[in-house]
Amino acid sequence: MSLEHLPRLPQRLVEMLLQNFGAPEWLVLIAGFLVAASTVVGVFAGGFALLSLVERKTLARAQNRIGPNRAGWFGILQPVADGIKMLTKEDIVPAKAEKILHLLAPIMIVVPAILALGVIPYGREWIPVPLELGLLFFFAVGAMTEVSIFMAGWASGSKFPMLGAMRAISQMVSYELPLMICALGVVMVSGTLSLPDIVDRQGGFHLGFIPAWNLFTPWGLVAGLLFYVCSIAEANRCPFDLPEGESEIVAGHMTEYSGFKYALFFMGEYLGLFAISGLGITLFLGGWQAPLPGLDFVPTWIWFFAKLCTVIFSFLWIRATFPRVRIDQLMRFAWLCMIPMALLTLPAAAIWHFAGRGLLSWVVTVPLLLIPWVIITVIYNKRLAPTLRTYRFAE
Amino acid sequence: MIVEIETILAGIREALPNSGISFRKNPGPSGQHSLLVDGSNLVEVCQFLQDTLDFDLLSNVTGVDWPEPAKADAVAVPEGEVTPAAEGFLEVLYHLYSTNRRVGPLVLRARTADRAGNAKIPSVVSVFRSAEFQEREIFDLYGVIFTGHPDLRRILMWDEFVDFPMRKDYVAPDDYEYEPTPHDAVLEKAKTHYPSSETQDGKIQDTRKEPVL
Amino acid sequence: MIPLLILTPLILLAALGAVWKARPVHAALLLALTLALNAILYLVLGADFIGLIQFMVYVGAVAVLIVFSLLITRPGDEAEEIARRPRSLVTGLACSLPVLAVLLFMVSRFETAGSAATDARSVSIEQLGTTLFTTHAPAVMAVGVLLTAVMIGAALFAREPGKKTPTPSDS
Amino acid sequence: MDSPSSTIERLPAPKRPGGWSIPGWGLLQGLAVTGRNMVESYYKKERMTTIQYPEERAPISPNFRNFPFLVFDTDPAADLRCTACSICEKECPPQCIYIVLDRDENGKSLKRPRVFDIDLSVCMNCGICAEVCPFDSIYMDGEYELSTDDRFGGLLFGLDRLAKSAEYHMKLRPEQATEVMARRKAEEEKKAAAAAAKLAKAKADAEAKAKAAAEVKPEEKGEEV
Amino acid sequence: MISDSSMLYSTPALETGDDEDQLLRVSLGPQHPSTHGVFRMNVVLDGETVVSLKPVFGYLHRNHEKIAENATYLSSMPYTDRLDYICPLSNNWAYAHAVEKLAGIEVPERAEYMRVILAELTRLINHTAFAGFILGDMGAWGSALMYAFREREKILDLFEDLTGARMMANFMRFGGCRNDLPAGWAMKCGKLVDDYGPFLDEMEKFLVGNEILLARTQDVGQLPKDILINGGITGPMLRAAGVNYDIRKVEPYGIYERFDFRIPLGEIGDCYDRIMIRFLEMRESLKILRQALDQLPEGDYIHPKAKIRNFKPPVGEAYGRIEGPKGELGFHLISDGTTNPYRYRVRPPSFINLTLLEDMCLGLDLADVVIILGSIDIVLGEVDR
Repeated sequence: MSLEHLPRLPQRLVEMLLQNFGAPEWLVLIAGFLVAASTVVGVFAGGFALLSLVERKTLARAQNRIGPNRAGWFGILQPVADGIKMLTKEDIVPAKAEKILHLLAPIMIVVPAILALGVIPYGREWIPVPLELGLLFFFAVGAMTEVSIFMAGWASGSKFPMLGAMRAISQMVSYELPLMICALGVVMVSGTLSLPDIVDRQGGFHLGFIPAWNLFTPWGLVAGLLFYVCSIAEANRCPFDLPEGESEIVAGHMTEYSGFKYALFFMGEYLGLFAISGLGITLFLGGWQAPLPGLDFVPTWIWFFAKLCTVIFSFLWIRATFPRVRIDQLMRFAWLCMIPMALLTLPAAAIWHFAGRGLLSWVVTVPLLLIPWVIITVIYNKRLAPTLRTYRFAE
Repeated sequence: MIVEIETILAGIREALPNSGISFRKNPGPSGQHSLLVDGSNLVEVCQFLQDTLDFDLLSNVTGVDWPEPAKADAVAVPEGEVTPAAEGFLEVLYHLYSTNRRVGPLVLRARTADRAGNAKIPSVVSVFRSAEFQEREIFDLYGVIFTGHPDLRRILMWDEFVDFPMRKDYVAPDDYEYEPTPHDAVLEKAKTHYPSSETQDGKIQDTRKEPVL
Repeated sequence: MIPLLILTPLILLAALGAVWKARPVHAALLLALTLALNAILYLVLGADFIGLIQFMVYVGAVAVLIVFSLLITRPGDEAEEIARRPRSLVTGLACSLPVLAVLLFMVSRFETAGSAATDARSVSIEQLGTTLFTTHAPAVMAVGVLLTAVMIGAALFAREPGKKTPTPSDS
Repeated sequence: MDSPSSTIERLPAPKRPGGWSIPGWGLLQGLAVTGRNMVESYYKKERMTTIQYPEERAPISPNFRNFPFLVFDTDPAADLRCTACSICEKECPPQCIYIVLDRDENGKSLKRPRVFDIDLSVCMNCGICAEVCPFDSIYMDGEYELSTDDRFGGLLFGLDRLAKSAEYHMKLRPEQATEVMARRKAEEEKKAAAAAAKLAKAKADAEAKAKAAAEVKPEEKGEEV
Repeated sequence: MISDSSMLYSTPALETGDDEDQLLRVSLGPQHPSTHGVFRMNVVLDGETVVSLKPVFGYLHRNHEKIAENATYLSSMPYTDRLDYICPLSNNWAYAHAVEKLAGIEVPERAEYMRVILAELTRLINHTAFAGFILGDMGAWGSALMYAFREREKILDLFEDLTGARMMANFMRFGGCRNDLPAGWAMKCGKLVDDYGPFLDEMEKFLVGNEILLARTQDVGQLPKDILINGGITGPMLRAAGVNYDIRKVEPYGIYERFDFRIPLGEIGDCYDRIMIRFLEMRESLKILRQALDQLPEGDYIHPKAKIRNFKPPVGEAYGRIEGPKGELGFHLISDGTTNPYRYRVRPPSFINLTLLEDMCLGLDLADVVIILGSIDIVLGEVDR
């Protein structure tokens, strides 16, 4: 019972307990699943609470302030305070709203996020649901968020949510495509759809110290970066937070919500963020694989959560810096730049895989990927680039 | 740059002979004399100033209420003998500038017939677009109706407001949502709402009896 | 068998609701619900791949597109009013009854080979992929062409002819 | 339209590798700035500007002016400098000062305010009353923790809460207070000197009168008796 | 009374019928995160593009001019702080300048230098806060705003040492300033001016090359020069379109002709040019501050015979204007010889710069409306007066 199996501990405990109390077989099975599910939800709900505090602290530090430090020791109890505030706030439903849909929308945003979390392998021993079609399940479940955002926007009955819903659906649909195409590259190279196998294939080290993660292959680097940008768009995070553009349409589809439903929207957004960055780590950063050889004594799920924290810290850093993109620029960027470049990674991955992953494959794939990026930079410079202007000075 | 007002006056008179334009001296030390334009051909004068004399920036439009005409003539002293207006009137001043010739304020004055029924002045929005909001504000606060204004609505007060607050004879209604603070002007109003405080020699007496120390 | 007994009435109810509901938005969402329940039915029957694909394609894409078009066009009350007219009920029945008849005929001729034929688990994804792109390649290509044609048609149809948004010059 | 002489000058564009504008270069520079601020806010005082108010307090500058206060030299009841001339009441822009002159029983003014109220909910601490007061009796305070729950009584400061000692004024604004005290002492000496001079003059012409009366008296004595 | 005459009609405001012709009527404000105060716009949207935009004012209207008519000249001075509450000292100077023109008062040398220093410090505050607000409107909440406010605090501390209040300065009097510079103030101000340059470089690195900002602000809200002049636009917005009109150079008031500084001019006049012109103006202000601090003479800070109480200017009128950070801020005063002005008119740059708001926003997106409003840089205290 090494530290490795710690996350599995509650589930085994309950199963052993029930078994020697002679409970029937199916009851033990269900109890085991329930406990496994509750550990995942517990960990990530705690993560959500912590992330809401860490986000406000990091943003504050980027802006030369301290961030919440009054509730609890270093602001630790701030999430608890927010939770209580959200619970006790009055839950206003606008008159013109359609009651059922207005209630259903926040629930339908949180459910897919939690379902998606169940499929990601967190450690060698800790895979809540080792599905054979893990990646497909992730995307299938992810598809439900658009419908729920539409329900939130439409059911609120007022104007800003309508605009927010329109923006949200067009953004999510147009960024789902490049997201899946980048994931296709990984599926093609590792040959399976099941996430634990993808992580296993990324084990081992090249030349002694470079880990064999997909990110350190030519096509993997490009696909990883594109996946990273698309995951920002999928999670509606800053430069692409148009649905919730608070300086233009107040709070987009969340304008008419208050109290715990509003908190549910945030939980949905943050759990979605965990899920999408978890998937990104599994596909490109080698899931729970150790970055350096000889670190086997460390339990594998530590690596997963370390990588998760770095990826999420980069999300926060970007949120502190970038302004928002306009809706037509967002769409043009998705259809004219992201999808063609994502489609390009597929042949590169294929050649890289079938040319034996050796020097030859590097020599072929690197130019295949580099040339289009150079072409894009040239086009960007010639016509698209907004020029820096010169200014006259009058005496 | 003090604008050479005589040459401009001569230019206008020669270009628009029938315009009832006259020179008005400013007694103050600022030396900004003005030209009184007859209301009817205000727009032609502005058009002429913009086209030929290149006054392209109408920087400021001010409304003034003159209940007693004598005061108006004290501030803008007419040249030679002019019969003072019979009863009060509303006046609009325009400050024109030229961005190219960098010439100082040319002040035009236009006066309405009277302060009640037909307080009308033609709107110069067709010549200077900058007057649009300022004329709406003068309509809102003084009641001067600018004929020909594209969208003459109240701009600062709410649409259902009937009176014109900036006029000298405007009395603020007592039922404003006032702020009951215990100091004299408001205590006066408080008398009708909270009859507890009494008055002494015209000033609201503080309700505390013994000398306060 | 128990999940089947629960699922099928639910699907029928949702489908009826989708047809019966006057308000277009409710109808669209109930359609999405039917498709989702359909996908769950496949999963219960063990065809994981088809179930997840059904879920992703239908709920994720088709339902969203229907709902998006509703959002853009925002049909007012006249859509509901047309749906309520008795005449539309008659035309509706007239179209659907023959389809029902054909379906019943097909189902009756299908010889039930007992429960043995339901172990779809043996078909793995590789076999599915290879058969799709080898034996049925022409069919896949045809469907691809058809879909692109539909896409271009929709794009043309959606662009309102001649509506020019005012540019700053003609303020 | 162009000005007499205009020089072309390129805006200090961010440094570009080889002049090529790489699509993401500006964004990276933005990240660098926020990153630097994030790191430096931990150790550089100049980058961490938050003052934890109740525990640490920002030092108020000597010139800081908040609501006015009345100055008395020794005893608030006796020698309050204010003589209820109500110049400040006239000059106060929002009219928030309210003075009632103290009169004794037969109506003579005692040159002392019986009631001196300042309504802090109206006062905008502009400092004009302190500027126009000829008797150095009203100055702007430096104390800003005045929150109360009662909007009327709590914010209507009477004489009891406005009057503060000259030492408080000296402590609050040292150089202003010393200059005021110096000026007042100089006036006192001048007044004392003037009084003394008047006294002396009065005594002098009293003697003169007495001497004159003395010569007059000897002849008078004759007829008087 | 006029109220019942039939002539007086108020044309019906924008009808708010709902969506018969697929147009979305949205009211942006007065409770809206990026209208810089209580300002409302009735926007009619076709999808996301603006079809019509009617601004609505008056939520912060307190009739500042009526208060001034019932009060003496001096007691209007603290109210001018509340006009454009981001730059109170340049409002004070505009009012004092107009009254000095009305009454023909000269101002001693030291007071003139103090006024130039304070006005240029106010310009720094306004343009730095502008950079923070415009990025806030674009969605980068807080970062640029906090850096801008960190520098603004240092300047406000200087104001507090000098005038007694951080913002509500009430510092200028007719004929000079209220009190003299405290000891060491000029040295502290010099130090601030020296390390303002590096801060501007950091802000420019944060702003100038940012691709998202370039994409969102270039060719947005652009109008030709003559329409801008005809619309009464003054200040940085006019110079961004290339019109060389800065009142410090056109009609040099105070002692501006002694300093050598230059006026940055743009070419296209879109939102990007307006941002950059304000940055370049800040660098010019730093030059003026450096020269003014070096040449600061000794002497009295107010004209010895300046009258504070019952100040009665001679009968007459005067229109004095200065180059405020937002544009031409003018005061038109008519005096009838008594202690109260007969007519007290403020020429508010923010209010008149909004005249062409609709022309700039037609055909653009809702997101652009927010940025164009931000680039005009309005403050509602001055718009509604």
